[in-house]
Amino acid sequence: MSQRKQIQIGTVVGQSEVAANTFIISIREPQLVRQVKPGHFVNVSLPSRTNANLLKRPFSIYGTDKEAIQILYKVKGDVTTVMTTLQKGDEVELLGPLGNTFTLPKKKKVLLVGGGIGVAPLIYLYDRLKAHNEVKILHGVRTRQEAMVWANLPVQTHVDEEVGHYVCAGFEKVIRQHEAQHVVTCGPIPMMKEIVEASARAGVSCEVSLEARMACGFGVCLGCVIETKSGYKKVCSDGPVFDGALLW
Amino acid sequence: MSQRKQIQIGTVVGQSEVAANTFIISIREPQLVRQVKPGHFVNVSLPSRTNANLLKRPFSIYGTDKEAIQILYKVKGDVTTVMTTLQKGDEVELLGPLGNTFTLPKKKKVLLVGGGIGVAPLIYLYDRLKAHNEVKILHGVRTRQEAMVWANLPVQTHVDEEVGHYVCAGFEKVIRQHEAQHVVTCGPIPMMKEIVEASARAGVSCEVSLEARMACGFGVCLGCVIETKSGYKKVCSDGPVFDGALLW
Amino acid sequence: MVKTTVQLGPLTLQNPIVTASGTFGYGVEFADYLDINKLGAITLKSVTLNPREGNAPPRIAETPSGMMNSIGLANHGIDVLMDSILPKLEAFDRVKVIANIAGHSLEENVELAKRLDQVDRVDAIELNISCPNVDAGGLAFCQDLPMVSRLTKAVRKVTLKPLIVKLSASVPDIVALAKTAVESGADILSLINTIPGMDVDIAKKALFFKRGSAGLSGPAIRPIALKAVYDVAQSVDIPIIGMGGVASVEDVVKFLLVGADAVSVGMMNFVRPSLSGELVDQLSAYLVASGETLSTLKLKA
Amino acid sequence: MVKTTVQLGPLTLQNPIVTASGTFGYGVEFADYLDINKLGAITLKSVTLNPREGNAPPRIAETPSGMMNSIGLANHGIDVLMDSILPKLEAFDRVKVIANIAGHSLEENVELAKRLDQVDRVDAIELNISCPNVDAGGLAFCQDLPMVSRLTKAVRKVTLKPLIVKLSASVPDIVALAKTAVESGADILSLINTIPGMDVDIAKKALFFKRGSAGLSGPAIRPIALKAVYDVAQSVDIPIIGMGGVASVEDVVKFLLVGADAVSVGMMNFVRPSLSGELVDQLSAYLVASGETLSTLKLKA
Ligand SMILES: Cc1cc2nc3c(=O)[nH]c(=O)nc-3n(C[C@H](O)[C@H](O)[C@H](O)COP(=O)(O)OP(=O)(O)OC[C@H]3O[C@@H](n4cnc5c(N)ncnc54)[C@H](O)[C@@H]3O)c2cc1C
Ligand SMILES: Cc1cc2nc3c(=O)[nH]c(=O)nc-3n(C[C@H](O)[C@H](O)[C@H](O)COP(=O)(O)OP(=O)(O)OC[C@H]3O[C@@H](n4cnc5c(N)ncnc54)[C@H](O)[C@@H]3O)c2cc1C
Ligand SMILES: Cc1cc2nc3c(=O)[nH]c(=O)nc-3n(C[C@H](O)[C@H](O)[C@H](O)COP(=O)(O)O)c2cc1C
Ligand SMILES: Cc1cc2nc3c(=O)[nH]c(=O)nc-3n(C[C@H](O)[C@H](O)[C@H](O)COP(=O)(O)O)c2cc1C
Ligand code: FES
Ligand code: FES
Repeated sequence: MSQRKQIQIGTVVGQSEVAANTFIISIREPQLVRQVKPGHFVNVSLPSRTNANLLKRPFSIYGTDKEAIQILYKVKGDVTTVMTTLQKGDEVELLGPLGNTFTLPKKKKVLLVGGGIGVAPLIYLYDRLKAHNEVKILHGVRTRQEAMVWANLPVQTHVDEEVGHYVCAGFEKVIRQHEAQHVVTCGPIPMMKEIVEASARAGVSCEVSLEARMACGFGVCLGCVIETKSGYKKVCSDGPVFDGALLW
Repeated sequence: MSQRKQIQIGTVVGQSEVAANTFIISIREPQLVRQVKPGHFVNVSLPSRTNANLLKRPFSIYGTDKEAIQILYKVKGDVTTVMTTLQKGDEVELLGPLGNTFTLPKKKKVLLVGGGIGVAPLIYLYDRLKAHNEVKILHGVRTRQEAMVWANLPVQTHVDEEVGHYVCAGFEKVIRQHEAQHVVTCGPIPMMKEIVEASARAGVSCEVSLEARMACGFGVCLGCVIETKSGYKKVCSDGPVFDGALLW
Repeated sequence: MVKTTVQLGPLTLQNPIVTASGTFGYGVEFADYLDINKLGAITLKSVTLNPREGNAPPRIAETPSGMMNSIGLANHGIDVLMDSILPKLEAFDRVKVIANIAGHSLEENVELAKRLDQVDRVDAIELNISCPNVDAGGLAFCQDLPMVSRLTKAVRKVTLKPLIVKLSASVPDIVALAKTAVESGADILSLINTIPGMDVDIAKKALFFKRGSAGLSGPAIRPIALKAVYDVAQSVDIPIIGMGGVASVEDVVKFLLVGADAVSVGMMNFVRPSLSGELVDQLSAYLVASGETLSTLKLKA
Repeated sequence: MVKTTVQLGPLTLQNPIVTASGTFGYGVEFADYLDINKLGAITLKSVTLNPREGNAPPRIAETPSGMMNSIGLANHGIDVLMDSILPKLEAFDRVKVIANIAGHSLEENVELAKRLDQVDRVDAIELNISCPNVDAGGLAFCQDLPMVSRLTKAVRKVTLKPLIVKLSASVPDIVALAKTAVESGADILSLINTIPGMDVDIAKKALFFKRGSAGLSGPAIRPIALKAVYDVAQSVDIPIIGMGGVASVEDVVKFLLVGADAVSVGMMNFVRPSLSGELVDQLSAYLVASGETLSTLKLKA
């Protein structure tokens, strides 16, 4: 019988707080490292911690090194709160890689736009695009405390205290200014909608990465659907990456 | 307003495996240390660990030092399994001291008889009796792997592979042999019953420490009752220490 | 300070946090853990005319995010309650005291209500027709609407104190049950009582509880309780004390939003004895932070 | 090797481990996580005559030790099932395939059963009369005994395949419901479906699910499911597939002890996709270690 995919047990290698309530956790799981591509997510649970929260939690891949994956996460509720207490050596249950992946263009000017924690998958995407493309990253955050320090990355951070989330008013201008040929965005829905519509007006392709509440993460529960122009689609297996034009 | 009793947050100071599936955990909680007496138990829960197991778990005090209490515990199920993963610095929720306490005789020959993990409260009792009494401890275990090493303690260990638990056949003889004037026992019910009845025949007083499933631990849920000669009694607040003669 | 007073028909509470019958003893046992005088109301353990030993152990089982109990209304009887327990509560002048009665017959309940009607320290009477752990009365009452009607009317007749009828969700039609209680004279409804469930002792190859079934409570049943309160609130006009798995201030707000006027804390009193007091403060803080008041905490149309 | 074959009336399973409808897709999606051919049976997602989009999101909420869903029987319709999905299952020759039908009317169910009766790869038909997440049919069927009778008889008439009727515990009287299904021709009963519950979105001051209520499942409801299976097993003579919160081999044994002949795994398939396969092995190991057989796993009298 052939080797079957298993639930992986990863081991925490390290964790640090990088902004207000925002952490990077590094989890050793060599097999997963070999399989992941930008856009993929993993479904995480914490054995021996929160056993009343049964459902796994989806997180994008933020980065990889030789043997470990990194997740950039923000504390939201039960599981992410407990996640911050994980220490080196603790075990984490991982299901993945899950979902589809970002398009990987070549020789293009690419603009990546992350809102808040939505920047996570874009950093990993940047890593795989930078060799063959000219890539810029815009990161919108609500407050100064949420801003992150980006070493060696072409990130422009926008702090938008007033509006409540990073809305790219006049984003068409931004596209033209950067002469972008391809846009990728992940963040709050209103922001992504704005960017998809601006990209359409500017005539450039735009991919988005969506979130939804999930039970299974691999397409069987039908719980994570979002409405698209061609009916409900499953974020976990039809996405999380969608062509913006399909959505708005 | 006067100071009210609170749920205490203790901090794990250390933990070690002392026999098969048997651990001693040391938890720093100075206020509790000042209050506990032999026979008392504490109701324990593990915040940030098992949150589907809502009910606290009762454990006897096994010992104390200046600032910490010690618990000797055996892995039985959900919570004790997770308890073994606690590390130095982890927090533990403690409610206590709960329950009544052992009688503390003076100038007597005292025999303490523990079956399996039931030895835990007896070691603490020994500690408080030894200055003013002549005390011996018998410890019955099922298998050699469960036997513990008792440094500087007058413990006789009996290994009883066959019977399945330590039954003191002919315990009356043991009482006479030790010239015991007071007996205290904690362990499996059949063992305790045997010992209580033998003590009665030998005409010496006998106290037992009982276990029961508990919800509250302080007398309000009425969940932990056991049948006695004068009706149901609450193990948590009428006990856990009972005069053997009340039971059998 | 935000206003937290709630009016439950004839009963005024200083805030909507209540403790549930059977999970808070007689209040005084919790005095070490919180200032019980800051609560809206406490509900006493169910009382019967004669002392009851209750069911044979085991009486408690843990379940995922909940527990089951088969206490069987163990209590000291009405005399002890009136002579020895209620006087201890005189010291607490702000918290309201709800006496919960669980007679096995109509006559017993009437007698209990009559007796309690005489006691000043009792601010309201809760008629428990929904206990799943007894052979006579209890949940069986709840499943017999004409009986609910007779029972409520009979108790109503002998007391002028606010009358609460406590409902189970484990009935053919909780809305019909609620309406019957209202039409028969209840001032307030409280719901839900525990849900009948079972556990099995594998080693003994036997049902875990001697009576077979026992009552399930705690966070596990919260979604079922929220629905029950919502369904009842949509169809009756009297105040509701909602309960079932309340563990946090968010849970309190959820019950208020689906239509409860006050919210009762049950098994979580065992897990965190100080919880009900903390919820009083946290609810005030929530109202301040969110800019809501108790009367704006309604579902948007 | 211990014998694990079970006979569910006309249906023979190699072992009593089944997967529950709606929680195991069409089986093939789980092929990465386990050898689905080692299971007793898999139950396919409910099918309807026409494709159904299902309910508007959100469709999922987590609850303490459980989850709620409001999927609304989303599926591709019977044609796609027969033409594209069932053929993929041909490769698995040992696992039995249960097709679950959930028409909104008697006629639709009859039509579905007729179509499926023609398909060799379908080993049994499960009539879902207990889905709480649809406006027509679903749980409403379960609450109308004459309808249950007509429905079961009508479906019975058009198929010779083993007929399973899937029950809800959220009915006035599950024993009466079970008896009705048996008298009307069911070969096997399966229970329980999800329990109606609610959640609230505090920030939006709205019910969390667009339809208000949704179906609660998982370990949280296990005590309720065990009691339902026990109650039904005490009163009917046909085989029962028990389910509700199964998460471990101990849970499987508990369901078998209270009277189930096979046991179905539901939401825990999402939490641990390999679980059902592991339970097959663990059940064998349990039988060996305890010296029991499937037929001695009965409650002691
Ligand atoms: C494909 C995908 C990739 C993701 N990648 C990342 C990532 O890289 N980093 C990161 O920090 N987060 C990511 N998320 C979000 C992350 O999964 C949630 O923040 C996490 O599940 C919250 O878990 P919790 O137990 O802490 O919060 P909970 O206690 O479950 O919820 C906290 C609050 O958030 C709400 N909530 C929870 N889950 C969702 C949801 N799915 N949609 C909308 N509201 C929700 C709840 O109602 C509640 O108010 C991703 C989500 C998806 C679907
Ligand atoms: C007053 C008192 C003092 C105690 N002192 C100690 C001590 O010093 N050291 C120690 O190791 N243990 C002690 N115990 C027992 C301890 O509380 C249990 O072993 C513990 O609660 C098991 O928790 P768990 O989550 O690991 O097991 P669970 O998963 O809750 O249960 C494991 C198994 O044990 C059974 N079980 C659980 N609790 C009880 C119970 N109360 N009575 C009978 N069966 C039960 C369950 O059915 C199951 O089969 C004491 C108990 C009491 C009442
Ligand atoms: C141990 C225990 C004992 C209870 N005893 C009573 C009782 O005597 N009378 C009563 O009306 N309800 C009783 N209840 C039910 C609670 O008052 C409450 O309705 C139920 O537990 C649901 O709330 P919860 O989920 O917050 O516990 C009892 C509940 C528990 C857990
Ligand atoms: C997401 C989800 C979808 C479900 N869909 C169906 C369905 O289509 N048909 C059906 O008969 N039952 C459906 N069920 C109910 C399950 O088959 C099962 O009866 C119930 O979940 C109880 O089992 P559990 O507690 O193990 O999940 C669904 C359950 C869940 C969680
Ligand atoms: S999460 Fe289950 S289908 Fe997407
Ligand atoms: S554990 Fe609650 S009364 Fe003893």
